[in-house]
Amino acid sequence: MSTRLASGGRFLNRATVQNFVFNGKRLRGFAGDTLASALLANDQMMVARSFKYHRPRGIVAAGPEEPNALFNMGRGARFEPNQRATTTALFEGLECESQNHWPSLEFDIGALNSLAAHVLPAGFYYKTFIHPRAFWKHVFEPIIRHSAGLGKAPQDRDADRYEHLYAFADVLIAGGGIAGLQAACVAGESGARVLLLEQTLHWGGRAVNDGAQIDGAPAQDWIAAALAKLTALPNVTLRLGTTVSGVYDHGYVLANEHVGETTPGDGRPKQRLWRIRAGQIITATGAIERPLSFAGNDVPGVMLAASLRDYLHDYAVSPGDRTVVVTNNDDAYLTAIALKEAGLSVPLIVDARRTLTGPLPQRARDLGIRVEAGWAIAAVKGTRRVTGVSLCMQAGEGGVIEEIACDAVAMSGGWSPVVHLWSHCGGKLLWNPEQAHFHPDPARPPLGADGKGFVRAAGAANGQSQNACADADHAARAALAHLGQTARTDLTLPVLEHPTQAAMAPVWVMPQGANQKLRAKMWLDYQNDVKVSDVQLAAREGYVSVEHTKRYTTLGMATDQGKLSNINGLAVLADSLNEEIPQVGTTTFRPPYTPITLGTLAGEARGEIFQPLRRSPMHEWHSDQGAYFEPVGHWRRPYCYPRGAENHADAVKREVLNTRNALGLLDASTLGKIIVKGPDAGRFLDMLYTGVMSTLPVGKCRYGLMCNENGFLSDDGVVARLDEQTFLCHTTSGGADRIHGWMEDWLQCEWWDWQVFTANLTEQYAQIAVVGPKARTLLERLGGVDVSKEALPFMGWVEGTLGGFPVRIFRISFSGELSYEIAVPAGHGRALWDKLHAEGADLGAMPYGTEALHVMRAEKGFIMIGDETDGTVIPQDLGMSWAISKKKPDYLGKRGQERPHMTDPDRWQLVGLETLDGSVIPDGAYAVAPGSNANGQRHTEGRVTSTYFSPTLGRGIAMGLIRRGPERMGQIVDFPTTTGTTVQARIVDPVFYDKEGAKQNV
Amino acid sequence: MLTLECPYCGIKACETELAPGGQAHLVRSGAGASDDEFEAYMFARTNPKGVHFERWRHAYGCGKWFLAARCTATLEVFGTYPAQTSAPPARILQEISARRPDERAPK
Amino acid sequence: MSDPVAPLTGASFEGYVTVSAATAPMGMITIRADLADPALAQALAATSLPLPGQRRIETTGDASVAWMSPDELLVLVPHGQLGATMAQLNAALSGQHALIVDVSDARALFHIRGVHAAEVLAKICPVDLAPSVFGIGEMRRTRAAQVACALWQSAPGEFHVICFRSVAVYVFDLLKTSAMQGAEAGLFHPA
Amino acid sequence: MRRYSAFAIAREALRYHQGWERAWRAPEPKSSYDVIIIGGGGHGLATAYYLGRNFGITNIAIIEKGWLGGGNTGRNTTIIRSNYLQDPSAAIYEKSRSLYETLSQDLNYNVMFSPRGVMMLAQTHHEVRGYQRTAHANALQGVATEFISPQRVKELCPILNIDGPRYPVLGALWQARGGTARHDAVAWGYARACSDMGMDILQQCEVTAVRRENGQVTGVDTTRGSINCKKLGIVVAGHSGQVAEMAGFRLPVESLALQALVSEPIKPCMDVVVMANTVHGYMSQSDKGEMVIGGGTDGFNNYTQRGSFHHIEETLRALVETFPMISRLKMLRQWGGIVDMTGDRSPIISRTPLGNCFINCGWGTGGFKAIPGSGWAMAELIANGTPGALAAEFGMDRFRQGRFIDESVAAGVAH
Ligand SMILES: Cc1cc2nc3c(=O)[nH]c(=O)nc-3n(C[C@H](O)[C@H](O)[C@H](O)COP(=O)(O)OP(=O)(O)OC[C@H]3O[C@@H](n4cnc5c(N)ncnc54)[C@H](O)[C@@H]3O)c2cc1C
Ligand SMILES: NC(=O)c1ccc[n+]([C@@H]2O[C@H](COP(=O)([O-])OP(=O)(O)OC[C@H]3O[C@@H](n4cnc5c(N)ncnc54)[C@H](O)[C@@H]3O)[C@@H](O)[C@H]2O)c1
Ligand SMILES: Cc1cc2nc3c(=O)[nH]c(=O)nc-3n(C[C@H](O)[C@H](O)[C@H](O)COP(=O)(O)O)c2cc1C
Ligand SMILES: [Zn+2]
Repeated sequence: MSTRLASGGRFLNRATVQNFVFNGKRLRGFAGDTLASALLANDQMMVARSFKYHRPRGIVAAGPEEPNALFNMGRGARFEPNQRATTTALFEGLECESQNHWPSLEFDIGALNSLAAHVLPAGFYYKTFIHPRAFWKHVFEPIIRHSAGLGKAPQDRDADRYEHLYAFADVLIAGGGIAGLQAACVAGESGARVLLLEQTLHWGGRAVNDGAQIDGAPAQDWIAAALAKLTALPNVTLRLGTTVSGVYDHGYVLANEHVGETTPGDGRPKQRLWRIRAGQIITATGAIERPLSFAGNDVPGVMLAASLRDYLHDYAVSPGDRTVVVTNNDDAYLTAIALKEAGLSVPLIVDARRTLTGPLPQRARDLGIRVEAGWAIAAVKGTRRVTGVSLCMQAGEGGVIEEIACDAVAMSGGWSPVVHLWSHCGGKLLWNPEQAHFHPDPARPPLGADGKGFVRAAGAANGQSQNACADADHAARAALAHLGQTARTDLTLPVLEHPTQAAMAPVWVMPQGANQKLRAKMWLDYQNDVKVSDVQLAAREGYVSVEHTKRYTTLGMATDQGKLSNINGLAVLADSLNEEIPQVGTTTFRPPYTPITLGTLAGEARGEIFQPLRRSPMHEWHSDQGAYFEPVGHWRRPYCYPRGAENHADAVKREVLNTRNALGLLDASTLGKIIVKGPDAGRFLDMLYTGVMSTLPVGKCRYGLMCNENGFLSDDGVVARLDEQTFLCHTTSGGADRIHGWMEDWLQCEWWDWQVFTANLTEQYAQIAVVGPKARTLLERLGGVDVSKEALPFMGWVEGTLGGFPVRIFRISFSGELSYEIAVPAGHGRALWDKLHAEGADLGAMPYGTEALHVMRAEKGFIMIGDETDGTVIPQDLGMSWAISKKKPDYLGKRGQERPHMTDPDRWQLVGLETLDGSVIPDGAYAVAPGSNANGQRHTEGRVTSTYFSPTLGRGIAMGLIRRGPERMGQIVDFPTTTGTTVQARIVDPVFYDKEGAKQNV
Repeated sequence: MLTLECPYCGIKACETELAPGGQAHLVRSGAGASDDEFEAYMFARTNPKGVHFERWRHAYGCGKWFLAARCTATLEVFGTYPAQTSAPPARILQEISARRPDERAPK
Repeated sequence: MSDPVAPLTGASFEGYVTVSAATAPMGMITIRADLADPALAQALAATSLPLPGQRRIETTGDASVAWMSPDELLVLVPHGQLGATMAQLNAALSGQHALIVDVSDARALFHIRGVHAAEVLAKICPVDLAPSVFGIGEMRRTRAAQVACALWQSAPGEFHVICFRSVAVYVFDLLKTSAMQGAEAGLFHPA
Repeated sequence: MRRYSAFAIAREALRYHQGWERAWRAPEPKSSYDVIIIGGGGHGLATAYYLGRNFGITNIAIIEKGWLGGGNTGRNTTIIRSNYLQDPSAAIYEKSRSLYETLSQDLNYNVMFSPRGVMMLAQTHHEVRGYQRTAHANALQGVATEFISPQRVKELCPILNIDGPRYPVLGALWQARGGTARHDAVAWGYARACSDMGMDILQQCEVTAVRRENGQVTGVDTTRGSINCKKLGIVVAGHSGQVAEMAGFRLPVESLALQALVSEPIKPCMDVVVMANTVHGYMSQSDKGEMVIGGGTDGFNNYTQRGSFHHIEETLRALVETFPMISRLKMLRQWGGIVDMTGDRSPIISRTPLGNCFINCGWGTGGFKAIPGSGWAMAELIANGTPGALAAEFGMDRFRQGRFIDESVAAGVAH
């Protein structure tokens, strides 16, 4: 039985009891417990069901390598699946439940899978469910999916928040064991900026529970002293509860700090993602113990030996009263000894090694523990918890010698350095046959921007656990040298001593000659139910690359990412292939080291600050008026301003008619406004626009088109010449930043000898279009600027003070009406807007939105970038040859437009389209031509680009690109709709309204 | 996650402050260029697995374009230099050959 | 004539640092010219503005001038002096290839004050703001989460951030979120 | 070849699965083949398969420098759809999608094609118009798609937040028979079928040079020796530029890193594939329960299979906003692949300056879905020496003529 001992537990605060709920049961633990230790203290041996066979599972580890103890935690908006009990600190009120079973953990229908395990080997689904075809989607896949997944899907929006933090360090140290602490002391005392991050809530790592002595005293003393020293150093930052998650190129490191997890709802961020740039990284991440592969090694109660020791020392929990220890190395003896010393029973140590030479076995025997060398576990007994083991010879085939009753098994198969952080960015590994592990190859580190290694491993992570302090000292000094900093030479190296350990013996399968039946019960990957027999099957079927084996069997793909299973799995694979382990190699280590919530990665960017929202100076007014907004880039522009019960279409109709008949006001502030100035400004704009700008007289405006080098239209707008050397270029709302960047690109990278400066003044000005027959009346009321036809003719501009506001007024029109665009410094924008509304009220002034704008420009046959163009359209397609200079030797896009496909007379060209029945052609409709192509697709001969109901004309109007369109005036084309009907339309001139331009030119 | 030093500001900018701009030292082929020249200018790219000369803009900074020599296989950086440079400067070429004696000069 | 309005005029937030928007518009002028040209330094001297070194912001009296790029300066003056300063600069630089534009209305200005001011900015700007690294008088153009900004420190624990006007609310919200009570990270000073 | 079936499994179960044979042979290279395909990804394997199946050419070597399927085929987010805008794209992707429908039966290998439906969200008016345009085009191209309402979107995918304050869902382009397939199985299934036809799959064999004479390829040098061939197909995705350089020509291709990630597995909560292009994110749930999420592409040339982290962050920001409940799922693993991007982002299936050498590349971020169709078209090109209707528009000469196949125009992206 698993219980809490009456005393001890170095992390516990027994004074504070914490109540929690597991599967509806109210349980108690202490402050300082992890959820796992608290469960064990409550004799909760079985805590989960495995993924595929729904086998009963217990806690096997005490750290992030735990594959089994994953829970649904919390509820409602704080519910989170797959929480790992071993790394979750207990807190008052914690609620959790086990996963992947139905109806209950103890009685689970899915466990039937286990009975069928022999027909569900690795990759069985590739071989079956093939016939009948329809069954896959409707029968097989739903069944597979139903049984997939671990935790439940959360339902509500997350109640917690997350944040990011940028940090910089000379030396970032991952892992606060004695290696990490020593490295931090050396680097910190030498003056480097040090960041030391430890994933658990405690400093010191394994050393204390491993009985290490430093400088002749228990390791704990040295750890405390080192911490005191580090805390006092202003150049050292220390963090507990912060996992280094990933190492990326050029010294970028992600770390995940657990901030408010144990205090839900207190307003603190739940987690904080550190985004660190480090000059050098020392990975002092320790090592992870490996399980042994024997039949039934997954029964609850079978645990890693060192983890069991940790539970005992740290939390005063004994997972069993009678614990059998099984090992291939000396380290596990520390567990046996610790159990014995705690007054618990250790009936037997099963050691696969034939001869035992070290002092630890001797000490165990001296304590009266029975030790059997060359033995192995033949099978574990029990289903929901261990009831005993049967024993055999390691060298044999599993013939049972003896059976022993026990309620826990502590296993140790050796240690694997945590090489993840070393490997994330390409660091390579070496195989150490004595330790049977991979460790970082110092000759092939991950390379930084300078082409040199930027990660160093230290201590157990470097395969140097017995020598951790010296190794860390060395790593820190090398890191400082790399950074060009001098390490202090007057620091003394701590002397580290461990109980002497004799050589381990690699043992991958126990017993060595185990038959297939036994191998089919030896778990490698506990969570994904991958067994020794599965890896052997993969090898037999030719999935011999370690990567194929991984993918075929799913070995190492579970939420622990193979922290426990990988080395054992590839050893089994190597054995099956008769190859050496290093030849087989490892799979790729990828971030994150332990899973990070997506919320943490998204950080603060949620809700209002999900993305920047750009607001015009009049934005608030629009919202107050109940405008319906549409996104234009990151801007929000009013699409229309519905009144009362009006729907959007009605509002647009009203806005159009009011503008045409009286007075409309448009917030055009988002239009791009770029100043281009210099002796070469005219020449520069002549290259940028397809037309000529250098001849534009001061005081005048000219419309221009810009193309990319492929010749495709990319932006358009009106250019005003402010003075001899200065032009103001208007761009589309979405185009301002892009076009400004485009200008700078050419000026800096191609024509850097031209004297031109640019400035993007888009946000300096609010811009208001005053449009309609009463526009002039309104401006005259404001007074201060002569806006008569004579003083300010069409396509002219003036500067002045209008109604007290410093303005620049452009006489341009995108609607076909009399129209003025008024630019005013943004800080005055709202005031001018208010004033125009107030003064224009009796003239019928009303705001109009982007949709009315679109409709009116379509009625006038004006193109819209993004509607008539889509990145494949050249100005020539739009009948805009008038805007293309034939005289200029060159402009951006000219050469591209000369290619054969661009000059093809069969290109689709812009026309107006008038439906025969007055209806509106659906958006995006294509015109069909007779017949089909070789691929069986209907021939097409054009498409609509803009299609609207025109309130002015009371009918549907459209523009479209039609093959040889302009030559085909009056012809009828067919537009099939997606509902099976066809709309017929006549090819007409694209200008539907006021062809002569009489209205705008008054 | 690259860091590149902006030769104008002198700071090591984070990749997220920069905007990439493709191969450097392309010679523009405008009006009058042959089909071959124009196609090459628009589309043919060295795309080396090795040292690449490329354009970057310090977009969230001084706004200036600069050029970098960087290995596409290791992301090692050999140096950055102003965009107003028609060919890789000798300093950069020396750095490359010092660090990569065996690498074929990129075309 | 009405007075121009600064974005979020005077809005302020008390978190574990104080975040506030400028109470009145600041006069801001962008000068684009070759900063290496001695003529520019002379012209600036005529307006009693110093030529800042690379990435520096220099303050004389109530005017400051910041290095923005090798051919760009940002001049900050009280709004009342804007017109006069523009005129002076235009006069001093007349005949030279230079661009002088008023950008006062295109920008929003925020002040972040408190011992943890640098930390709050470190949550949104990928810049090393450690006191030992980011000194007083350094002008840094960078990004605040997803938008461009420029920031400098005028005195210990006193930072200023300029961003585009249209994203003033976004930047203010970002700063507020980062400065929320309970979000102390203890990066440069113990939390 | 021993056929796979439930019966065969039951029989094998009785003897602990000792009787299964290799899925594909591991032969030594012969000195010469009729056709060499460089690249043991999905496209290379499918090319070989259809050369055998449709043209009876089986004296083929497929040369793979690593492990087959280990390139982008083994690291993609497995979205299959054919709702493309331009005719040539719609034709080849629809051919491909329809071949996927019966691929498990054709190969006798369950590739788990799951036509669960793909929706591309329209979150701006511009996107609405773009997808309506695609829906119209698809109707004429014989591709079954429809533009659906926000309510229908919510019914099909309840975890979607359709009234997000920033980008409410305005509708979606829905292809009911788009979906996903098990990526590895596609490579393995083709490999097994190729091997069964007598073709040699040479893994751990890198092509290091392309031998040429008089404008023709004579063979290749590899890390396992020189091998002659009568025809050569280059199908190496991210390494196309490298291999083309060995063959002496330059491609309009750049190699960039594209990333993906998976969450920890959870119980089924999402039955469709959702792509949200305005905010740049897409997601589906695998049959194992992980959320499979596509990240962004770096803007710079990159041959590391890593990519820059900020793309992951941007993607997740978008998806957390679109699917708020995922904020409490955890990223389990992230990785990258090297994608080959052409000048118009559409693929190349083309003759080359060398008479008997053909290239298939440029599938960029979206070629998993194209594997069967592309293999079909490439086989036709290699066998006949001229492209058939499916490949006709995908020649390299289109860049010179300005005859681009641009899919980005309808608010679409390629995955
Ligand atoms: C992250 C990511 C997500 C994606 N998501 C999708 C998606 O959702 N839907 C979709 O349709 N597509 C997607 N794609 C794209 C898709 O993966 C690819 O287009 C497709 O897999 C390409 O297949 P392939 O066979 O051409 O290339 P690969 O699978 O890359 O195969 C090429 C092979 O050539 C080998 N090779 C290279 N050089 C040599 C040499 N010298 N000698 C011998 N062999 C060589 C390589 O080792 C490799 O195995 C995605 C890609 C990535 C990276
Ligand atoms: N018997 C053995 O073979 C063996 C093996 C390993 C360790 N040890 C013991 O370890 C000691 C060596 O000390 P050490 O410091 O090298 O290792 P350690 O295991 O004591 O410390 C490593 C520390 O790194 C932390 N860590 C791991 N990954 C992390 C990450 N991604 N982010 C943040 N923190 C992370 C761990 O929580 C741990 O505290 C020896 O004294 C010995 O007692 C022994
Ligand atoms: C569709 C898909 C689903 C995946 N699911 C998982 C998974 O459940 N667990 C896992 O560890 N990796 C998963 N992976 C990622 C692979 O482990 C691996 O990272 C990826 O194939 C790239 O290979 P590499 O990381 O070895 O370079 C998945 C990959 C893909 C393409
Ligand atoms: Zn710069």
